[in-house]
Amino acid sequence: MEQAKYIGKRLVELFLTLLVVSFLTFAAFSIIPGDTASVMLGPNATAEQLSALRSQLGLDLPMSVRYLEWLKGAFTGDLGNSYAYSQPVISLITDRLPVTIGMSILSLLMVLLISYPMAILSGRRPGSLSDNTLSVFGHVLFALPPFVLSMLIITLASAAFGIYSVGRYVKPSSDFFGYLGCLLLPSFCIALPKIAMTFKFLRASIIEEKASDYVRTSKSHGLSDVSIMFRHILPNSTVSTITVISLVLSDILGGSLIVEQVFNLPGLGRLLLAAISRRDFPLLSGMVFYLALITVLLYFAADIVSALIDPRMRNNREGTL
Amino acid sequence: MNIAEIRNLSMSIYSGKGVPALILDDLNFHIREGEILGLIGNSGSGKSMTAMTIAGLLPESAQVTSGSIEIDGKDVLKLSAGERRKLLGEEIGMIFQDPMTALDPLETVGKNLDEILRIRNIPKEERKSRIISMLETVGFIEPERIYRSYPHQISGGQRQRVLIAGAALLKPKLLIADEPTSSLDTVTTVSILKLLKDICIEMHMTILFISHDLSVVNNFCDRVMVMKDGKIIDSDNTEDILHNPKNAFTAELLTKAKLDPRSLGLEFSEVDPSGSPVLKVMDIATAYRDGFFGRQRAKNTIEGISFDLYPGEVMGLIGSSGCGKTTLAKTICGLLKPTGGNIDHCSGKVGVVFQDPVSCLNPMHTIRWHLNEPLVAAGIKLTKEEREKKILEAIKAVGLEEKHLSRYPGRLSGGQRQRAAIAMCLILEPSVMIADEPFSSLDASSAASILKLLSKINRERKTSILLISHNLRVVRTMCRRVLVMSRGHVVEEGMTEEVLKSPKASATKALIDAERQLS
Amino acid sequence: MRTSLQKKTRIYMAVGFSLLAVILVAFVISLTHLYVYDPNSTNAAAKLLPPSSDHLFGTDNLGRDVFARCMEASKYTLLVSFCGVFIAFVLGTLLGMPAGYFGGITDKFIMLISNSVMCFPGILLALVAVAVFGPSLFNVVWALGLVFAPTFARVYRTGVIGLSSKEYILHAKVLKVNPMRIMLLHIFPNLVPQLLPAVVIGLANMTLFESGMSYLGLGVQPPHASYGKMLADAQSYMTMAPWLIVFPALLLVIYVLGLYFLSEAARLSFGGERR
Amino acid sequence: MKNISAKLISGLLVLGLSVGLISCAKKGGENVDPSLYGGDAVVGITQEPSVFDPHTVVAAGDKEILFNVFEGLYKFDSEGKLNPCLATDVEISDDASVYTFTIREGVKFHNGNDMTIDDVIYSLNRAKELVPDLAGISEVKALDDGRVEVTLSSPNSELLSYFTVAIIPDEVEDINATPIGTGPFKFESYDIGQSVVLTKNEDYWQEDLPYLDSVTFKICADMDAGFIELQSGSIDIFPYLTMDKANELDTNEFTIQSKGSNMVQIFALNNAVAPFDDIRVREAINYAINRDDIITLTMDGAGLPLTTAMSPVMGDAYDTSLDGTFDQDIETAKNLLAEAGYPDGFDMTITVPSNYIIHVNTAIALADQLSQVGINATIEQVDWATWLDDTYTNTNYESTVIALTSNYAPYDVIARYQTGADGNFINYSNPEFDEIIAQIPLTTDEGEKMELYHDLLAILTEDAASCYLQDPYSTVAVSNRLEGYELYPMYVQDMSTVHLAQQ
Repeated sequence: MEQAKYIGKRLVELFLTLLVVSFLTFAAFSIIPGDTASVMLGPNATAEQLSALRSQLGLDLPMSVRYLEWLKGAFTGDLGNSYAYSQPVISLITDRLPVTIGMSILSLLMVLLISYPMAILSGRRPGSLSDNTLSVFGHVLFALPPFVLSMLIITLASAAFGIYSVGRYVKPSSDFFGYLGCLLLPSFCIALPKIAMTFKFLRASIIEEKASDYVRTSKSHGLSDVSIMFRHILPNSTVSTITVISLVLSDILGGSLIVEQVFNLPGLGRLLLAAISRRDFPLLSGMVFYLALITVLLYFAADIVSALIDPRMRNNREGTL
Repeated sequence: MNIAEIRNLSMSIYSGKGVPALILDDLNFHIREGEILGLIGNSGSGKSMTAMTIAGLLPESAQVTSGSIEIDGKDVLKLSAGERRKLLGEEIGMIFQDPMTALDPLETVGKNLDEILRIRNIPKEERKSRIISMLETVGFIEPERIYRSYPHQISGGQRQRVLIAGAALLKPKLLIADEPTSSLDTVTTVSILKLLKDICIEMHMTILFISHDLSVVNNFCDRVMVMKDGKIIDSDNTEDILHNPKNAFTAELLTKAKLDPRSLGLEFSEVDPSGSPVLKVMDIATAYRDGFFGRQRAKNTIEGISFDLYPGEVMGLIGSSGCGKTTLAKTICGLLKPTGGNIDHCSGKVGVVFQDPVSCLNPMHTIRWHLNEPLVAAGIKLTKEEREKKILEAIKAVGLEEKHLSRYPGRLSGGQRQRAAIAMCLILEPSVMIADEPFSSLDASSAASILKLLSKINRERKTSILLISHNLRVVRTMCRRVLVMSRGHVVEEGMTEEVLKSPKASATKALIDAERQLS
Repeated sequence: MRTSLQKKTRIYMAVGFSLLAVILVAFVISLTHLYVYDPNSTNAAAKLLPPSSDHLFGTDNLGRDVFARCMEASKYTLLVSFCGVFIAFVLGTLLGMPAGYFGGITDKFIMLISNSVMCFPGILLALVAVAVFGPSLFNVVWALGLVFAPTFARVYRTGVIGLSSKEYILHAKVLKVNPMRIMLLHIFPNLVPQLLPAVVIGLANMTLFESGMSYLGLGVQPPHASYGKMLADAQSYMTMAPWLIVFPALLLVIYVLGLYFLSEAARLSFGGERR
Repeated sequence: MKNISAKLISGLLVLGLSVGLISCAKKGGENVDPSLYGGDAVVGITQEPSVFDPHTVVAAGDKEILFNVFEGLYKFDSEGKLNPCLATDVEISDDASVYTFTIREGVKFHNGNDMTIDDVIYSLNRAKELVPDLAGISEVKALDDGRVEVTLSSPNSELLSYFTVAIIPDEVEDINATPIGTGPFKFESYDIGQSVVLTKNEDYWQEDLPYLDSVTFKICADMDAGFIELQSGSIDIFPYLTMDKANELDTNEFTIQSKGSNMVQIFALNNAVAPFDDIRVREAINYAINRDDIITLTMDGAGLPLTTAMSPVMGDAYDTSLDGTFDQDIETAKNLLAEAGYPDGFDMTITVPSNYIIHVNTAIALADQLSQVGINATIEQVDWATWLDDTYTNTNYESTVIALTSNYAPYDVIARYQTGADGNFINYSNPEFDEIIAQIPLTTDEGEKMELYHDLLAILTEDAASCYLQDPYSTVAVSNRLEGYELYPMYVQDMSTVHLAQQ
């Protein structure tokens, strides 16, 4: 009951956020200097042609009507055609999605699978040699921009050992493991700085939770350190780290835009840059909106997950959204 | 027979490369079977560390340098880590100070207790039934509901009961209670102490009771030890410790703990109840709203409160925690908007003094800035000299000196900070002062001087005071009239003498009972 | 425990400052034109020369001195990161303070807007803004400022809400001190412990974003040097002229790392291990 | 988005490069070695294809692929010569107003249908509407026995190279969606962002060709990415190399070909804007810059310095006497500026499309060189679309750097400098020039025509119309597992002659 209420409340917020996000996207591309119709038709178009195209595109309608139309299109997956590719925006985006989403998921898995053991190792004995080593290591990773990391890794992997060919990409439908293989290194480059970030927060949180009273209580109940770590400290640390993880997710999504460029992968990043250089606004606005949509849903999911873990969340605490 | 024998126990804490700090210095004592042994001392005296050493829960940086701890005839220091862990729960049960956070907030109460039995491989059904029956033992009427509740859904007193249930679940011989009542209000404190005593007798347990507060020891402990700087400096039965302290430090502790307002000879201003009041509170209600949908939260809500405050009158406001005292105070001084009713300040100003001397002053600003701020806020135009004069006047009026003006709050003691806060309040010459537990965090001597200060202000300036307190003795000496609150309502009001002598409402009775228990 | 924490803080501070000193020296050199080579002067006879006493960091494919260009890049990096953080900070203050202080509908509204902005992956927002309004230093700075503003707004809001229950703030409210005055004089100084690490880490993140945008060609414009652009250009010469990558990358990482250490030191000195 | 190759630019600037096929008997022939046949090749390209309609295609990146799919009546070979292709012969009337083509027999389209006279007429009529250079055609009609007569509205002796325009089947409605031609390869598939795949045309009219079973044009993000793929072996032919990259390759694995590409990299000065409306300023700029340095810096020396609007690869039409006119001379430049009233130089903006690194780099070098004479040049990078719109079409700029490509025909190269011509984005105007160029289409004598070209080039140089910088070489690396690749002096990839290497 409490849970349902909480989710309901979050859904309302999700809805409001989506409304604002969609409006921001729409507004941003509406205030852009330059007339869409004249961009499309080129400089030699006549006034009649221009006004014909405007009414065909609905540009002569009032902004509010256009916004509603656009919103309807955004949620039904019909954002019109790209100027540059003369293809539906949605199909261009869904074509590239496997790369970006695949990379993001792989990166997230790496972040979780690596930062947790690191943080446990480090937080177990703060100030120990292993903790200090991991912490310094984490700081250095933190400071490495993903594209520098990518360049480094590409140089090492492909030039020196010849094991990795940049730009190789296999569709998941044809060879799923090949597809994962192609995305492994780029995902790693995105994940590394985020591992450092998650590690840092998780470690701090583990150290904090370790000093908490319920840990002392469990000790007095006779539990061993290991079971206290896994049964009490980790779930509690996760609750406070989950906001960070959801921010990491959005960073991962943004990071993949750059990294796939370095690795020459056919993902949304390349489409985005192409759309930018061709001033393909339908495509741009579509991409911006859907990427934001994904982020909003991820934040929502993070809220739901923390509500599932943390009963307090369900009745009073603020969510991420 | 002794359940625990501690001999020549010394313990040090190592930090970095520095010299290890000696925390426990050659302790020698024993705990007799079935007794309740009190261990009293200021914070940092080593009393909690003694408990942790006995339980084997010391931090990694701590090391026992000498001595032995024998529990039930076994020297526990010679046991392996695993064996020592096994002792916990079975031989030694523990409860701690802050029940707010002593349970894992992510698990239900049942789950929190379940682990004690689970690691001892007891089957699931048996686990649940044992926990439920133990919850019943510690006084829960609906143990099933508590079992399913999350820690944040139950009150502080209930949580402490849950912890006691956990500590007693395996019927250990020794129960170590480390400040179990320090964060509870008086009524709850009394009930928890009663529960501990009952369990002690019922389950043939021995209790090592640790507290900084001498008042709880009375009527509870059989023997008391006093600790200072890692040493036990005094040990005797409770009666003697409390009434004939042999040790000078123990005597000092006693005077600090005992606030006896009657001995202060306070004098107050005359009150004319027929005059026009300085504060009229008419049927006010305040509710906290929560979230998007504006649902009301029951807690801390007040309703239908009316009273008048006359010039020069000191009125008490008492009630257990969560009854709405602070909400009322906040509403009167304008921090909360009443959802109904009316408050008439009768063209006078209302000043307020809060409870916590730590957070009552802004740590980033000097005392002079603090005193200047009300003048700025009130828009009083003054020349530099006049301003300085007023500030100086105010600071002198609360017994501080000019040199304190340029100091930051961090460099003042708790009592001094509380005085500075009063000075801030006084500088605008309010007709009414609301004092919300102004000395509950201070030791007895500081509290006494604040009391004196308040009476002086009342006497000399005819300032009316609304005193919120849980200390009935203070209310008895200071207040002409008293309001008793419970669950957001005023349940009783009248002249202090009458109300406290023949209470009518059950809430008043509970408060008076608790006071008697702990005196 | 306490002393080791202080020691750690001191070490972090020392490491942070010494790393930053490198960038500051570079910045000073770029300002004083102390160095013989002009960062934009091309030289057909000195293409892709490896580091030597003549060209400390070697030369690039247009015969420009990499050392001189690194120095110049430090200037733009500092400029963008400081101006960007300043804008973000001011915007964050304007949004976060009232949100936290007034609460209720003000808070809901401001946070809805700022959370919505946060829902756009930062780099995407900055890229699109710059793409749409044209790549110029000015656009990069305000776009990054806009992207980072919600982060500061959050720090503010959390801080203000935390402080609002402090009795000295309640007292100020009872005294009916002007809300502006409460926010600026009563609350702000107490937020410094949270704000300082956020500002320093903001500088570092801003630098990373700027370098990423420059790498994609949407940041600092040529012929001016920026680390990201230098690295992007150097990618073609990865095996042929590794010095083109090594030095800018090193300086970039040194700057960011210095900031991280400093923010860590700030965090430790104000709040210890607890966040 | 960093395309190193200036060639990519050609696209919209070309006045209409069409597609054709070489008929030449020199290939193929008697002794066919069956072991040469089969296999696949991968060509790296750096531009996303967008249009497959051979009559509306403008981007060079599309044309280089379509060269293998579509053919015209005539077709260029790797020497830049025109050869009969789908026609076997042409007769041009003396006044150069009627072209009569004899159509080749036995040619099949990729859909299996025979190419008929109707297809030719349909194609030429369609091209007349869509290709601006063929707008001068007034009538296309079939004569008896497989000949087509094309009548022009005005005489034009320079039109033959435009008959390389593709012949397409008249029954196909949407040629863009189903690109069907007569070329050596059939269009198989296009996977956005990935590749375009062509497969062998088994019914190709030149019986021995092509050799390969399939050709994949693989899209690479940029030159660096393509280079790495080339090294790793996932690309066999990569046509966008810089010289220094090419030098990095192992000669045991790759063969490098490099030659002038009939491209004119120009530092365009807008003649309609002060101070570039002053010939002395334009001359001063020409003297201030050092072309050899620019070639070294931007192309690693792989380029031909230019002082006029045409590349020496055009052969006879090019006037060698103009070489060296504008050798760097700072003093002269300074004097000219002083004369023009700018003794301390002035501020100017160089607008460059950001996606072409070579032009950006050239602009950087130019800015540096101009600073020696006191001119303070700021570089403004714009995206390609903006450049095309603002700079090229609306000529709203001060100066820009771009490479002009054109059909392999001298007329095509310089026609843009006529007053008010479509491609005259430098706003050049000289009545004498206009007068001479008008005579060219009417002149049928080759020698006379060449003289006229020399005169035109001399005028452009004298007027210092802009700074002509270089003809950058195109450099191609071909894996040694392949043989037979021929580099064209224009922007095409002819895959028909490529075959697997003999082991």
